[in-house]
Amino acid sequence: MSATIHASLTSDKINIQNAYDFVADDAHGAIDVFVGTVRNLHEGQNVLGITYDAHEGLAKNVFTQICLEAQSRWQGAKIYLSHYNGELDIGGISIIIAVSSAHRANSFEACRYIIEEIKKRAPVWKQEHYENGCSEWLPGHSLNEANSE
Amino acid sequence: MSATIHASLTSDKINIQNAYDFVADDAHGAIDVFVGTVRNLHEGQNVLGITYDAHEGLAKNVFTQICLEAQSRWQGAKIYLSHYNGELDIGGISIIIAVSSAHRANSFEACRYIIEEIKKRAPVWKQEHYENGCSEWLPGHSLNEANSE
Amino acid sequence: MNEITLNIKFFGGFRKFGEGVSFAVPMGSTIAAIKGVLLEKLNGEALVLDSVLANDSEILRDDDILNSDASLSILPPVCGG
Amino acid sequence: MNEITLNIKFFGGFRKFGEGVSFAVPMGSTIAAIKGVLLEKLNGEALVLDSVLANDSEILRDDDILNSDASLSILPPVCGG
Repeated sequence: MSATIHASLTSDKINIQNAYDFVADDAHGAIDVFVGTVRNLHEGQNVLGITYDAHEGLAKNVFTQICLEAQSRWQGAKIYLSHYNGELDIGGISIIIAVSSAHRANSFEACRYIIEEIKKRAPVWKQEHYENGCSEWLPGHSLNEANSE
Repeated sequence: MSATIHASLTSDKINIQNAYDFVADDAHGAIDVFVGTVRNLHEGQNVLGITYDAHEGLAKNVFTQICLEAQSRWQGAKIYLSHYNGELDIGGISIIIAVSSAHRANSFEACRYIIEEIKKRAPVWKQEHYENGCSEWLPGHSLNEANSE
Repeated sequence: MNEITLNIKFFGGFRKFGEGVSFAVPMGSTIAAIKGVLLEKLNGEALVLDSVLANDSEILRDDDILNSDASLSILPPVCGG
Repeated sequence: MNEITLNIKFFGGFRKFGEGVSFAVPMGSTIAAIKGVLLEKLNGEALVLDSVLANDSEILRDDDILNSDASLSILPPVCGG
């Protein structure tokens, strides 16, 4: 039986076709692919690029955990998730999530679930580099919530 | 100013990268791509392939209309929509919809809106070819509803 | 009484009847009346009842009236995507 | 009193303090207490308060207790994707 989850942190350029090929399945009629890219503007500041930082081991665990959760909610889904680590220019792909399923509702919902959970739970950080020469680590979601669960 | 909508009916193989490249935009941080493919099973029958039929002129009008509706609801979205016309084997891509926007919620919602509206309104039909040698045009959504609006 | 000639193209489930059909109806016929003629020409094919007639740019309503020759299409329920 | 040695790696907003920091704490210290020491070592950096300590496989809770040397990471609020 072939793998139904691919979850990785990578410093290679993220490729859409690879994500598509992994989830394509003769029994699945629907594939939803979400791609996150580096924007040239953030809260009014011109951005030149972003440096991603990640806790590799934990990030991979969290990615896999989130994919497993999605598979248990949307049975049969095949999932490809790859998050970039390192420096990206404007337009660079920071994340790709591809989900295939028999019918479209599951693909859309599982794909959305995965990106929302990653934003909240994955140990990944970004530092924006601005036109004015400054750089800043962005605020985010505290993992402290784990303490109140 | 470059086009922000591509809407087509095609008999060429549909290519994901083309869709992605059309909607990619330095000001947009999110791209959602939906891909519909031919499944090997439908209501318990083994499917060998599908023949798509379409009213070309009307289909293109409806595609464009739906994309414009999406753009007016999710301002600034860039949209690529291509629907296949003709014969497809299992795994073949019947439709691709790519939507880019500044933030992810808009991409997901606009993409979903477009596929749902196409299913209801686009003058496209499909004939499934089964392992047992039979072929059947599938039932669908009557356009008669236009009379009651 | 003046007549107009209609060419009606077939799609999807109507393809079993060929590429299309031609017939004449009285000038001023409604789309509903034309569907009735089509129903008769196609041996009572029930699919006609769930279908709409369209020209090359829009779907016609049952109470629309035709006063001149026209090339139309009969569109069965759709299932694209 | 026995002490244990902690190596704490920095990520994201903590990178301005370097790669990490090493210090000793009493054996049996809680994670909350260790955060307190870290806060002091980092000159009261408020980011510590919104951050969590983790080992290589999971996030540690404030009431978890450490009884031996450990390599940990301090994880500021996340913003991946």
